[in-house]
Amino acid sequence: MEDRGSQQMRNLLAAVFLGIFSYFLIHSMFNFDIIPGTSYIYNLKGPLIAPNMVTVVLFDWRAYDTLGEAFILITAVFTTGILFGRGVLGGDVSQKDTTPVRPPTVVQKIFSAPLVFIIVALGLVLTLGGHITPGGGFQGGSVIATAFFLSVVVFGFKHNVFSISHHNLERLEGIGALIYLCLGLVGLAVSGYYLYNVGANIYPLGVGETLQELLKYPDSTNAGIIPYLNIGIALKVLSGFCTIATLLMGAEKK
Amino acid sequence: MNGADVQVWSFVTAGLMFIVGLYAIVFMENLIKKVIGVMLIGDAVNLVLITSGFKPGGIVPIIGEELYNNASGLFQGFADQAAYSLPFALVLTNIVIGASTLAVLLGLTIKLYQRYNSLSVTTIFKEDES
Amino acid sequence: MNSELIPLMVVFPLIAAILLNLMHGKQRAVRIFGTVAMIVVLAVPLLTAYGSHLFGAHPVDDALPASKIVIPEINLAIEYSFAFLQKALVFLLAVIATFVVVSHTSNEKRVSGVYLSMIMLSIAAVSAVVMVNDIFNMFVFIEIATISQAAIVIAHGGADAYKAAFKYLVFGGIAGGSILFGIALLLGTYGVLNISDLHQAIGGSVGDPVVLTAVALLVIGWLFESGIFPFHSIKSNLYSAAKPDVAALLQTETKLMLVAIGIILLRLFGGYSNMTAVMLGLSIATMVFGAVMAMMQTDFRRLLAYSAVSQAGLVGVGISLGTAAGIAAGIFHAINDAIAMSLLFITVYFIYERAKTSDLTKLGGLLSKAPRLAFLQIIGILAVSGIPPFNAYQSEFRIIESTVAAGYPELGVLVILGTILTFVALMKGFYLTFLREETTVMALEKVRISNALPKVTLAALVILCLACIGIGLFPMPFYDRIADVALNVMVGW
Amino acid sequence: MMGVLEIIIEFVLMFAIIAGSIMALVQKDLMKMVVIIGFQGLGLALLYQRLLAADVAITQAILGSALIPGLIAITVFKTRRSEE
Repeated sequence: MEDRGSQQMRNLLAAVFLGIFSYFLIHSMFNFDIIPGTSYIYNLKGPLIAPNMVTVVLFDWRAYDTLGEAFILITAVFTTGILFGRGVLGGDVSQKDTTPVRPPTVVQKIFSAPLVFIIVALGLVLTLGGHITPGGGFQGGSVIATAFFLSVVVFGFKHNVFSISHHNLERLEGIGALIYLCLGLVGLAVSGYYLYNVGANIYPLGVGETLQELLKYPDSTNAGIIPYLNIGIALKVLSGFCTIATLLMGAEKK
Repeated sequence: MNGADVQVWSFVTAGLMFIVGLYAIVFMENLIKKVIGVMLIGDAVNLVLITSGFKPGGIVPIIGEELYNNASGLFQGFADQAAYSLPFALVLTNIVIGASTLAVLLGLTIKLYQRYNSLSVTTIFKEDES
Repeated sequence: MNSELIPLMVVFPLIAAILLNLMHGKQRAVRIFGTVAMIVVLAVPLLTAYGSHLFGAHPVDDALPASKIVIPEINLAIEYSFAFLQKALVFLLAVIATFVVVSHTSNEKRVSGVYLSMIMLSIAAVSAVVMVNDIFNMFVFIEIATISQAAIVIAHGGADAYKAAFKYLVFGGIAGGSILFGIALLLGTYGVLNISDLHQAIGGSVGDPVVLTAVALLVIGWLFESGIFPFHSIKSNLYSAAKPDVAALLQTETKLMLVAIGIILLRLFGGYSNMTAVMLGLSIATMVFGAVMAMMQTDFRRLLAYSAVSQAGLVGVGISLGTAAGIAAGIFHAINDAIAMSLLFITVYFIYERAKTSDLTKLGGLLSKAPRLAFLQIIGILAVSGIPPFNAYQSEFRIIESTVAAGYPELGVLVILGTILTFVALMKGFYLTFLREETTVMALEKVRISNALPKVTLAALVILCLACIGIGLFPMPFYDRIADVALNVMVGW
Repeated sequence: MMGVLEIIIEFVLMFAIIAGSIMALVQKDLMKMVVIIGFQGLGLALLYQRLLAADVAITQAILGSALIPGLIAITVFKTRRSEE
């Protein structure tokens, strides 16, 4: 009885605090004035690198934030893995695959396989053209992950269109992250700054001509290493979401 | 009514969403709804950032051929028209962060359900209310 | 002044994390690579020159027309700065992490590559938060730290771990959302993300309602990351659900985050006295609550967890006093207390590994079986409780001194009271484990606790003990340099 | 300048987002909740598009209306469908 009383008391207190907090939050939202600040300078100089400003900010001006964000996804994937038994202390616990395997109906077969291919093609376009049109590594990767989702739902994990194993998904993720990390290290090695955009070389920092040509994406824009970083991110996002989805699907239902 | 009004009310929408999310986390009984509350908080913050990058009457921050060719040196004309790109980039980062947290929380929900056969907070967190 | 090795302190652990995960399952490879990686992690902060690093080589720019920005020059790149304080904190983290990694690779029969890679990720994240000079980058790495800490606890398994991790992540969601909301408000109002630039733009005047809301939101984030009052039970649940050796790492990380984010808050809004008052009040509450809760526990791990939270409150008191002496004393106490608390957690880890329990009603009579362990633990208890000649005495004394100097002598009394409560709680644990007669449960289960500690654990304990005594006897060379840093934090307001 | 119709679209979207999040939270049937969350995510994506953030709108459209509801749906499927 006393327990319920204290519970109600706590809820009341929480409600009062929430009310006061909401008042101040909404009040400040009405008074919020914006000044452009750094964004203005990014817009002023960004077109020197590539046409899509958001991609330029993500992969050049603030590429290091994007690295951190990639690692959040990796951390989440590892954590979900640990949750379902991979790498817990005292040896791995393997899970039975309990996904119900239903043979797909004819309609599903006819419609889903081409749809999967179209979605994958869209993902590739979004990834590779990320620095010119809206899109980029995240978008492309998650579009392809959606296609994977669809094919797993229709055909089951064993017989899905991609026919890729857990182990290879993991490797793919590692490769995506290592592409990003190592391109950053190249910048550190030749110019002394981590994640320097070696291919574009907008602050001439003693980068050799050959290296610059090598790392420059063959394209009329001056994007440098941005498309390669996009590809790395796409691989990582794709395999990250696929791994999480398969892990959650593989959980036992009680 | 004009574009500036849209901006103000969009901020208010974001503030309301933040509060709805907080309410869900504090008062909802079901674990999955608490997780949804976390997601709503993330979305609310995204909306704040997007709206603070919005420029009434501006253009999408992708430079077209005409503006590119007309510029000499720096891209003054483009920068005066374009929406602000930095908050948009931050939002892209936050969306993936939100999705990752959500995935881990959903996994934990499944695990806790397997253990307690319930999604109710009072059942699961009964003994460590101290 | 570009210092090239700074990014390696974050990037190398990240690379190691990826590789360790790929190696998972190959026992020998994981053991060897884990050890080698820890040596590199230990060496990099020692080899790095002081300075700052601009990611992507983007310089400072002044091309903005005055209507677009409130300050004349802005930093375009993400900036990391590295000086004595950062070096001390990163190295301390590396040392504690080395003990955890080596005790895992040498004591466990089956090593887990994923587990080690999570430890690497959390080292990288916390090192980044310590060095960062950019407020959005701070947010990103805080999120990595939150998820990876939850993962380390989940790896321990069991319903308690899952519940603690769930709570931690849900409240971490609120805290992360608040921090980013605050960042969004600051970015909209001032247009910059670099902390030095923001400091210059805010310029000591916090009057705008929008900025006040931003302050409140960022303080909520700080409270969560450092386990101060409304969130104290979440952190202590997390520590007690983890294995005790990892709990040593987790509490070190918490204290470093407390110091790092606290200093950032002070640099941004230090002139705003209501903020420091709130921080101070909540820190005091945490210290007293934590100590009282520790007294009431019947499990040694939970007891230590609440003591660690209480000590974090004490560090918070020093930081949020807002005077140069207070900040210096707070940072110094964070370092000392991380060392002494880790010593205690590692002794409890040993008891827990052998007895398979840390329940104080079951333990007993270990003094005759493990006298060396008892001796090491009593040193840890004396050090944590601030008894001379150990290290925490030096810093607690300075915290009390600075509360008096700041004009709150009654706070000094509360600090002393909290310290006494902590001492009593820890001595209760020590008495029940070592001094009283062997309980029937222990006798029945025939627990074999021999005097032979594993070499690695013993070495770790001895090194930590020596550090406690060494800093306790010769604090000045260390403290003076921290005091310089604290003076720099104060510049400008 | 924007026309009146376009501004009305934006206000309708904002209202729909708030209403959607509240409706999702009061549903007893969790599967219905998932569907509403998906539509709310799509509404957010459209609002982002109206606020000139094309890149973010694409991401939100994919994650908010396909991947995240998918993950929540899996969780609901693995646990229980109705709230107790």
